[in-house]
Amino acid sequence: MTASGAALGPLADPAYGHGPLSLGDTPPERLRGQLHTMLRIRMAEQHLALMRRDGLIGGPVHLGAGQEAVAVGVSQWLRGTDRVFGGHRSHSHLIALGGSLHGLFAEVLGKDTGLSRGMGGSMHLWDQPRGFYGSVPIVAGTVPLAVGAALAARMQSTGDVAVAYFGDGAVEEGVVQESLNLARMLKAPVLFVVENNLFSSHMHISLRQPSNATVRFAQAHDIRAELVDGNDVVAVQGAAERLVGHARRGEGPGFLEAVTYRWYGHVDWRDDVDVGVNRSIADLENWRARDPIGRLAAALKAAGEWSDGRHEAATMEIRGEIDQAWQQAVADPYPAPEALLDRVYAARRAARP
Amino acid sequence: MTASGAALGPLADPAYGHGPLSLGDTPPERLRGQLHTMLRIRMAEQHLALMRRDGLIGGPVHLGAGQEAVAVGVSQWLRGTDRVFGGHRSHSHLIALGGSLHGLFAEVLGKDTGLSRGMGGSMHLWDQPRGFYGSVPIVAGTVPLAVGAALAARMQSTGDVAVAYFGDGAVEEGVVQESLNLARMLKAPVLFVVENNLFSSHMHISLRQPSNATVRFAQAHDIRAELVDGNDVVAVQGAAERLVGHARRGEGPGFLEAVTYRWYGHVDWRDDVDVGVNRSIADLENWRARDPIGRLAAALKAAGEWSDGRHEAATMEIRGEIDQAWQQAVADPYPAPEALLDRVYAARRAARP
Amino acid sequence: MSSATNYNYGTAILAAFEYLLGRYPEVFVIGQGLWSPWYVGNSMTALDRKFGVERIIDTPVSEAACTGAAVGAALAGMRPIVVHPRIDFMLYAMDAVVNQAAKWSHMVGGQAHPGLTVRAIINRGGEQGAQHSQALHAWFAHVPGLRVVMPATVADARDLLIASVLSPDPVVYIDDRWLYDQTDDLPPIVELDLADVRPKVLREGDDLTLASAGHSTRIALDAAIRLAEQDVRAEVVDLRVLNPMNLDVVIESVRRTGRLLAVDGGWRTCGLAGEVIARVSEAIAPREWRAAPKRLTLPDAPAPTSRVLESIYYPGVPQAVAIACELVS
Amino acid sequence: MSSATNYNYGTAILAAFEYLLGRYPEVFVIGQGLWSPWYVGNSMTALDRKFGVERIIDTPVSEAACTGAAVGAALAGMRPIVVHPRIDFMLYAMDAVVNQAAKWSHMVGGQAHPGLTVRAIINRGGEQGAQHSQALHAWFAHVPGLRVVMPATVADARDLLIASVLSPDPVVYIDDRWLYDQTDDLPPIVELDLADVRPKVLREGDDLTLASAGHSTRIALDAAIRLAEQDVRAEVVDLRVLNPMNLDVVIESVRRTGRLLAVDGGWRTCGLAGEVIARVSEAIAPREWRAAPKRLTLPDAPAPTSRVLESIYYPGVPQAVAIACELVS
Ligand SMILES: Cc1ncc(C[n+]2csc(CCOP(=O)(O)OP(=O)(O)O)c2C)c(N)n1
Ligand SMILES: Cc1ncc(C[n+]2csc(CCOP(=O)(O)OP(=O)(O)O)c2C)c(N)n1
Ligand SMILES: [Mg+2]
Ligand SMILES: [Mg+2]
Repeated sequence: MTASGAALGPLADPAYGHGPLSLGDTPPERLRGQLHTMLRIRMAEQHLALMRRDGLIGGPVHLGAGQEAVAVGVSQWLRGTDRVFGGHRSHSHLIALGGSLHGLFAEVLGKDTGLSRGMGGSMHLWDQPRGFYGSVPIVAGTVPLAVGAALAARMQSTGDVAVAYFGDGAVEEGVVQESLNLARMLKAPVLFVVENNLFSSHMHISLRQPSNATVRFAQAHDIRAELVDGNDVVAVQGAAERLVGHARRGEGPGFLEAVTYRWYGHVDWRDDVDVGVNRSIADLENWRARDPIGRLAAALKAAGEWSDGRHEAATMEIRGEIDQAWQQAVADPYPAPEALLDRVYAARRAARP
Repeated sequence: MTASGAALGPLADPAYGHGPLSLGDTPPERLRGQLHTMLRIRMAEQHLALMRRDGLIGGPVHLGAGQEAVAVGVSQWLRGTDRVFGGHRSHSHLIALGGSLHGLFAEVLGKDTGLSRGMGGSMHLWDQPRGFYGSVPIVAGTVPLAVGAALAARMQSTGDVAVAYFGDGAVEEGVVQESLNLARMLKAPVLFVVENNLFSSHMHISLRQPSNATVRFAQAHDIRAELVDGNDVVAVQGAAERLVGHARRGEGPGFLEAVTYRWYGHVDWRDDVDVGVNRSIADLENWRARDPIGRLAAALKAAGEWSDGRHEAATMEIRGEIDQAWQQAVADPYPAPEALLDRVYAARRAARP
Repeated sequence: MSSATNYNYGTAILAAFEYLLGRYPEVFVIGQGLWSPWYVGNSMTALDRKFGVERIIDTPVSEAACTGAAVGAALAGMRPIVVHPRIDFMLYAMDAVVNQAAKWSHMVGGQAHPGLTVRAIINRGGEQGAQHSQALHAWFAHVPGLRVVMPATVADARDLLIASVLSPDPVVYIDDRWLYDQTDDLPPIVELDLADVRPKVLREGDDLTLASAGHSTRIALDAAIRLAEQDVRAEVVDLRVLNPMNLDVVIESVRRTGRLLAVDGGWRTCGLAGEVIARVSEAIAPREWRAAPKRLTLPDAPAPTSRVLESIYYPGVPQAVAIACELVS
Repeated sequence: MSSATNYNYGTAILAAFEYLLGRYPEVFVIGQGLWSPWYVGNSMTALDRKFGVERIIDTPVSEAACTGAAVGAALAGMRPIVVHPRIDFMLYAMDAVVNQAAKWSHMVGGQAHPGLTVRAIINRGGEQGAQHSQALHAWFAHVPGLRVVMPATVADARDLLIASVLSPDPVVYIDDRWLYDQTDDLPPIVELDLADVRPKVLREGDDLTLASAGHSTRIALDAAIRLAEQDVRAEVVDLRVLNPMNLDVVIESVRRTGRLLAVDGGWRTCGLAGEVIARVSEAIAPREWRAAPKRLTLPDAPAPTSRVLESIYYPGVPQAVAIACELVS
């Protein structure tokens, strides 16, 4: 990789990687589990898209359909005491850790039973018991937080790692660069995961950066890095295993650049061909064909480890889960008015002095 | 250069470069002019050191003795309509543009006749008529300003360039990284000059960054860069000529890393062996031997282009200038009390609505 | 008159941009979302196509550098407008605004002035939550060296943007997405000197004074209408310029009414409404008050998302009416 | 009592650090200058040698990331203290303080609290100028979700730092280098709950109330002494905690004295002194005032460097005395 031009090469080519994945020696059972999780993410987001379209969701939803393999490949190596941070597009990060769809849906609906007790909606998710420390929508805002949580893990000698998920746009925020340097100097066990979907809202990366590969910053900061096809869960998990292991062993931070693409527009349910810059229908179609789920399913089928029937059954099961979770979330209560002031400070008494 | 370890190699070695410079085909007359300017900077700063020590200067002075070759080599290619920005340690940047010692001294004394009309002291210098747009002490604060001034030059089609002087510490501020990317994407004609003196106040670069070469960031941002011995005015001006030309021709920003060393402590007149971390007397002595002035003088003498007599005469002349400038500055009036409110907004009337 | 043009608040801003870009070659615009038709409502539509992407510069996600670059460009004789589609994002750019722009003139002895305009948009509601809902105008009002403009009317949206950009000083121009639908017929543009712009009485009354800025002025106006139905005559003073602040018009009004309700969509402590109360309290004698002054502000909490909490979070007309009634009772 | 120890303001802070680091393994310190003996006066001497460089972390020049890292470490159960040797430098770190730390608890439904302490030092005078002289406490007082502490006394310098670090909420602790030489004999440390700390009457009087925080409280106390020489009995109330703000003690005092002078070393507009005036004006009836309230603050200008201008820039005892005399006359 050089620092200039289209450094990602074929990885950024929409026509690349349409065939089935090469599964290598990844245990099929694990892959089936990952397929299931990816499906669960995809279907949950599709459900959110429809509900948002139909006006049943009041706040914005940033959907990551097409990017599921990244969080699923990374989360393979995470445990409940790890510390994961996300951003505005974090449904997949949460669900990949096993997050509850009911908790997510209730949150998106602003219900007291939501993961953030109805205080955050889609852009502010929290599930610390599963290791999801939180996601918030200021671009790059959580990246230094993840460094700090990793530093804490090092000080606490827990062997835990932190993960910061962020995008190719977030890389342009100075605080990300500061965070890379700080993590490196503190040997913080943090994995920086760039989901490079080539866009920051309407702006293609070529309009924002001189190279489409963000991994060059890991190199500049002397951080161990890997660059993978983010729509290939086998590739993602292979790289993530090495980098999470590196961090867990106390060898310092890691940086994973996963090249991927979002199918929907920047926010909500439409694809943004009409409003984006540099995004063509042909590109979108090609990227849809590079579907991380379809490619894994095809490969598993070819290996005799998956079938249309099993796919159908998994889909039905998830469909049932989604319907039930949604209905429950819709029926759940909103936060009481006191929540507005009670949750500002740790103690109620303190909020109204 | 690789991104890790002591990437600067010999350039950061205090024992390196003690001999006379190699002058190449640089015209001797120009070199004599540069020697004179370096001497003028050195002696002005030594004067400030003494006056500060003796309590005649009320505010802090950040002295750059030992670093004179950087600004002098760069300024060789600048003109009065260019746009130069500095930081807390900018006496050399100003004087290298031909700045008035009286204006500087009066400013340091807080006099109305000072370059900033007594509103700024040593850390806030301004001499726009000579191209010095200003220096202020927030680390990295002026770096994006220089990008904007360069962008303006491009829009104004003047062929002017901007220069941002900053240090190896400033590189750690996220806004510098943002500025590099922005300048590159806007093709702003700006020259980033890192005076890498290996320290940010008490902290050696090895305690702050994984590599001692900051030029790796230029590479990450795909900006044309050069790395030179900052105590070699021939090397500096050679690189600066290429990079300023590149920017002036509209080919985009340039990045010059000049490795150097400051002889005084971070602030004021003491050397900081006693307060610094990782700064030994031996290192300091070695760096003093790598004196940019001494090396040039020695080379010119060896070439028969300079002599002890001329050196003595130059010193005497500058000494006289300094004494006169200082005396005048001491005698000059302070700003009137109205300056406090009159200078907040562009129009007096507006300041007190 | 026949020369009046119908605008809404958003198109009034657009008209200001078109006027400035068409007439002043030193004006350019830099910020996020400028090549997108949906970032800033209808307030910048097609500027990129009309004036070119060299003057309408969409940027990387780098608020700090973009704002700093505008400061530098202004020092070099340009008149940049930096657009922050949400004021919340500007927290990354505080050094450029507060340490650099606000202080540069003073620091260099009044010899150079960074005449940039920072357009910061208040964009809230819609369950967007705490990081996408702030109204930080009080912060900028606190900082000497900045001019702070907060237009409430369609006319001011247009004319104060022009005055901001033409001002030689750094200006923070704060518009509010909740105002974009207001419409008005406006006469042709006249260039105002921002230093002359003062608070304005938008509605006269002598029972009490409502003072506010930006969207809160809409609340005040609507509240005044409702109060009139109850025979309470409220005077509404729109502050318009928060820094440097000159409240003579408000003080004058309270001298007559003896009662003050300051309405503000920002937080309470060290906020705009408190400043209004403080200045009036300093200026008039205690016996001139017919009741102690009051304010209506946000509660002391970040913005929630859930619609039920949003509906009680933002101050509205009913609360303003209720407090006003307490004041006159 | 024999158990009292003599401190100055700086060593009182040092004692708090030693107490916290010695007793609470989850406490660590991160910031610039921590391995240097001269960055923060005598307030952190040799902590690195005593507690190790793993817990006393000197950093790159990266205020944003260091502050954000402290927020993250706090969420992960640590009790970090971030040190900003000047509050001015923190302008690079506003996102971490205001968008993240202040809002995190609320955004996640009160389920997690970033209990970090941001120690921001006001460090001015000495001809350092506009970017090295600010006092931005009013900004932080404006933001719900932060606790803001501004100790004026030697005892508070120590005990409120401890209370800040032990608070589960994000705290901005603001100390002032101009106070470091104050000395006092202090009893042994007791851990206070920051949520219980209220303004305190430091000197009683019934002619007027002086309200202030931090270094301005020294001015108020010295002014009160001078006023006493002129038979004016000033009550001095030290605010101590600016957010969440509870002014009951001040209101109570003004009810008795009928006169208020708020003294603050920050800027005027939307500043602390105005907030004090506003709250008291809202709380007491107009007829309870014996004179309109007043404030003494910085002029509306950035800090100058030249000594002649510095000497008129900062509010001091003579001005406080003069205004107080006007009030009682
Ligand atoms: C500080 C800040 N600036 C701007 C925005 C507006 N914004 C929201 S998402 C986004 C794009 C981010 O792109 P990227 O990081 O690549 O993430 P992606 O949307 O592609 O997942 C922007 C600019 C914001 N939320 N915060
Ligand atoms: C934003 C900010 N943070 C910290 C400081 C304190 N400070 C002043 S100079 C300096 C060191 C800068 O080092 P470098 O950029 O290498 O410049 P040098 O002093 O070596 O010339 C620091 C940390 C500051 N002035 N501004
Ligand atoms: Mg992206
Ligand atoms: Mg340095």
